Amino acid sequence: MTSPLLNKLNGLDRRWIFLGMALAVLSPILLQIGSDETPSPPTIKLFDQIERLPEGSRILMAMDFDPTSAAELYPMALGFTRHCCLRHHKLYFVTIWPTGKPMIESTIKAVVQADFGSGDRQYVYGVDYMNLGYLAGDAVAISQMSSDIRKARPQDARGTSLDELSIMSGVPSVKEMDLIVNVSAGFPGGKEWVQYAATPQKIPIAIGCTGVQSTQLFPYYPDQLLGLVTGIRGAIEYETMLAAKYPNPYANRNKRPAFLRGGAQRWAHRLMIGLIVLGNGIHLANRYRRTPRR
Amino acid sequence: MNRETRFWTAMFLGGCLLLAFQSLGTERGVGQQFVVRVDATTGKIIPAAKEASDVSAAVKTVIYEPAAKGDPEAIWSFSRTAGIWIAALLTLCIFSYLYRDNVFYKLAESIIVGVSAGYWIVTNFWEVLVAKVLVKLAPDVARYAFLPDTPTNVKADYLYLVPVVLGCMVFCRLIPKIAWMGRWPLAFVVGTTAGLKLTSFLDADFVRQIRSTVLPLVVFSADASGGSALDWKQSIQNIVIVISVLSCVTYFYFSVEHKGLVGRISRVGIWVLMISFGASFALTVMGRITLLTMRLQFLFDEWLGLVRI
Amino acid sequence: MDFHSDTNAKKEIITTRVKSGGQSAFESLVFVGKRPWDCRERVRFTKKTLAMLLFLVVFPALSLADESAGSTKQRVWFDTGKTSFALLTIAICATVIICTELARRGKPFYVRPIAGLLAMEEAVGRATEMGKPILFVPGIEDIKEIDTVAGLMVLSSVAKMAAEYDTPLEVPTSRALVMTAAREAVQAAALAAGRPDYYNEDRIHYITDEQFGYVASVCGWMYREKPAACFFLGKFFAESLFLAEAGNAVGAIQIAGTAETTQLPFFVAACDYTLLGEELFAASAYLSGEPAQMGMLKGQDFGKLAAIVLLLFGCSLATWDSISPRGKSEEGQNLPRRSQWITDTVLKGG
Amino acid sequence: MSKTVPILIASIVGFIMIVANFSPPLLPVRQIAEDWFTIVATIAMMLGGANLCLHHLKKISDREAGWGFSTVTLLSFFITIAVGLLKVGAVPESEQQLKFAWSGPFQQEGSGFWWIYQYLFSPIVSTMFALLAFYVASAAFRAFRAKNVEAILLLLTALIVLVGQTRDREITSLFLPPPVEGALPYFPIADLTEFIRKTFVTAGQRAIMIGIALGVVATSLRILLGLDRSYLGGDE
Repeated sequence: MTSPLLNKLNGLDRRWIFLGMALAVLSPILLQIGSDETPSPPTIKLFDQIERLPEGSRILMAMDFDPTSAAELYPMALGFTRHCCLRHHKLYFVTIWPTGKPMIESTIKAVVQADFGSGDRQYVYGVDYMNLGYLAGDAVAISQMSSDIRKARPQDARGTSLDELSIMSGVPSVKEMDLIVNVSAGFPGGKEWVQYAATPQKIPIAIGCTGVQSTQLFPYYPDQLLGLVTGIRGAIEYETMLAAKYPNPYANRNKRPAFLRGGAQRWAHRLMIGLIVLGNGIHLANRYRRTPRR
Repeated sequence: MNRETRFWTAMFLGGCLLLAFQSLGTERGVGQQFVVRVDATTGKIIPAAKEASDVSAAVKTVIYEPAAKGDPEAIWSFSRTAGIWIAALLTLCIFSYLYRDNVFYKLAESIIVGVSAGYWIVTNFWEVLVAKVLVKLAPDVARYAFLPDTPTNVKADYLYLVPVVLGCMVFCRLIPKIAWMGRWPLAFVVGTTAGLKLTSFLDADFVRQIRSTVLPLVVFSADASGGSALDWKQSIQNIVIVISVLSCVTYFYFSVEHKGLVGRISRVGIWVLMISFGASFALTVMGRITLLTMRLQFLFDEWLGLVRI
Repeated sequence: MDFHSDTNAKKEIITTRVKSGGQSAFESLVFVGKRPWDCRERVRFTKKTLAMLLFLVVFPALSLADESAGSTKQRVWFDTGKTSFALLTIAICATVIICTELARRGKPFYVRPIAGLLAMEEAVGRATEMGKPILFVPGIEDIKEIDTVAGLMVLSSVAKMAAEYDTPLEVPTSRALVMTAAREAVQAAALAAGRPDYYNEDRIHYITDEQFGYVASVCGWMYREKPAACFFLGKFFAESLFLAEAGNAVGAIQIAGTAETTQLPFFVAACDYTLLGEELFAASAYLSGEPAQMGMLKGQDFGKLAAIVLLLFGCSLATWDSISPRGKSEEGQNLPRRSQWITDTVLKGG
Repeated sequence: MSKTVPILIASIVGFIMIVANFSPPLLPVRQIAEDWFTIVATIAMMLGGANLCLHHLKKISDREAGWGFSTVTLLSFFITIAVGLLKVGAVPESEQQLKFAWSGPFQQEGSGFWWIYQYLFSPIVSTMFALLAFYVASAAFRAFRAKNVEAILLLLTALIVLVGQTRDREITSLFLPPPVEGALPYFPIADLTEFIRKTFVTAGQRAIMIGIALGVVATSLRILLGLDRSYLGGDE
């Protein structure tokens, strides 16, 4: 007994699956279908901490990602930076990824300079924020920073000596930070910041990481980690909270890059579920066909 | 002409038509990029009306920053517009690999191999050889040639000659007579790796992981009346964690046959591993989809301008 | 001059393994070891060696130690806070070394079969039958990751099999130092297999340091050359699935192994055999067939036993704490938990 | 000599690193070693570059299939290096740096090297990464089939987590009574996902990590004791 449909499905070219995936992701983008998220406790914790810190607290923004992981992490970096600027904290940008430099620069440009670069409470470079740039040496760079920033890097990303920046006075090492916010795409990243800076120096740390990395970082939460924002879902959660607290202008669609990616997410997940069910359907049908019948 | 060729020719022509319509028929155009000129030393914007030759005479260092089309000081940027087009076409070249290996993919592949190898050499040249080695060995040279901000009171640290010599010994392999010396840097690197990782893995992966698994199997928590009540949720969680870890560790046993009790426990171990793999796989899907979303957004928003994000 | 030589014993084991083949080979494995004093050969120091060593290692280490110690008033040579960790390190290392010595002296150890390792020879054989090349990817990280070193160690075993069958083995690398090491390993394997002319430097080449640039090139090569067997052993990140799916599309037997826990699911889903974590490190010991190295596996098992005992003991103490807390001392302070002895003293860490 | 010295170097350096972990005055040695590694690796990278050139030059001179693509590779390699080393289009950023023509940052926005990164390097690399979305789907379709107990567990957890990850998880609370006013909505599958993550995923990883640590110890000892010298090549 043969079934033409089953034969066709057994020999299904994987390129049809590729086409299905392309359609599942592309249609929500073209039709502008987004998706919201209910915030989860690890995300709420970071949000509350940034809310709770008194104005002008020092926050180290460690942006350890590159263009390849920017899809998940850039919206997150924007959200964190926006929130810190709204609360008027002092920001210290740094990266231990050589490819992280342009990420810092575009975050600064898109948030600090575009949204908070003017007005009476504007952000001034060297006073309210600064960019340490790229520190080579992976984990070594982190432990160097936590003992002496100037030893790790005597100048900022623009080549200005750290002693000339007023924001750096009274900041000999990472110990003086009130919070470390790390956006991490892998190694070196979140794990190293926890192991070499946050835990030994007892500084609260929150990490925004990719979905892949979350399983590796989850064991550190909540003892060694204050908050953990995971993947695009975490970014959507953060945007949802920002939009609820500061609806003007952050409830606006064009300030919510992660929200727009949520729709594609949902449809792609539905496709994956459908594929797994279909695959098992084929498998069971094959088994049924192979069993000899009396 | 067979069916496949006909299909792809039609797709290609359709794409060209769409591009032509978008770039000629819409106000936004396709991949058009605008910049403002900024004086790097003062940070001031140079008005768009000024001619390029006047600007270069008056301002020594001009940098360009992206700007919106409507910005009064914005000028059209050829290099960035061309860049967006090239980036978009290369993106399509890579996507074509999904269909099958073809000339376009090969082209993109050869470009990325050459560009990325060069990229890392250049990056490491500036970030390591200049910023680390040269600054340590000859700070004065570094200050005059590349890094004017190198502090003047730094003395040369000749200890850094050792890694340089070691690094150069890698090239010994090219000369048969002293090829054996090429193994020294390898031995040094592998030796340090072994020494460093031995303690760091024992600490982070052995001691710490066991420590965080030392959990009470029964958990009580304070209830509303002040007494203690069994926290069954936490208790179950702890019991599952401890049993899972124990059974998985048993699975990894090399010197005991997986028979009898050990066999049964290690079977539970492999089940736990499978559950964890299934979950990790599914947790990753989200990230991968996001990457694809971003690439498609680049094509349809930044390049074609079909959607506005 | 050889640092240790038990080549005869090694040969014997390899022949038994190859002859009997498969699972039974491991079961019938009885080590023919030598006494330790036969294995150890004296190392002769020449003046040149000593001078180089002094220059390379001892002098910088001492001068650095001097520099950093100069600032503190008193030089403390041992960090007493790390005593328990030091003892633990010594205990684990000693167990492993003792087991090695016992294996060398001829004590037989049982080692369970690992499917992925048994399949390696089969994969090489299949490539030979089909007249197609073998692909070996030693991960995408540099040699400073121990996973890469483990991958290279397996490479030497795979290269030896491939040399015996005279099947081309392609090793593209993503780091220059890995390329150098891989060349050394393959050259040595070709010599050991008695086919020095098998070694072809062009087959082991550097592509680019960039993760996806490297993958683009390797996958393109896979599509064009259609290897019959693919080995992915080393440190992998996101490209794991990429490589495995490309190999799957060309119908290759795929054997993967990594200690990167995030990538294991993809290898498990897309490859025929996967070495999970520790098995990657055990692989080269297994494949070498040397008694000394096999003894190490036994030593590792004692480490696992210690982990299990510590866990059981710690959890019982913690449960006891939970059921009947220790209450307060006379000064009114909470008494430390009983399990604290395990977590804060025995497992203090470094 | 050719073999003994490298083994001695590896053993001595390795043991110093272990001892340094426990001895405060020696502790900086570990950091210095990592620093040195970066320098050695960077110099070795030049060897890699040379190898790349030779590899492709050979293809071109042999007129191997696809030698034209080798030309493209070599061209893009040399152009990138020239643009990056000469800092084409990079300008000094502050007044005091004006007299140093080469002082501009090499990755400055608008410079040639930046252009190469932005419009050649980055799009190709991120598109390669994006292809994984397709491969995740095809791997799941092929591999997640209920062949045995292990495979059933694998696919069931994957399904549960896939549903629990997006807002589609709300479907599972359809059969529950509506939540009490003011309480957070309750989604059984989201809780189940969280439970799997906190227990099985964590436990599986921990067990693997414990095993890995022991594997690393054994592998390191093999190197330090000179038992495995495969990375150092054979006797000549």
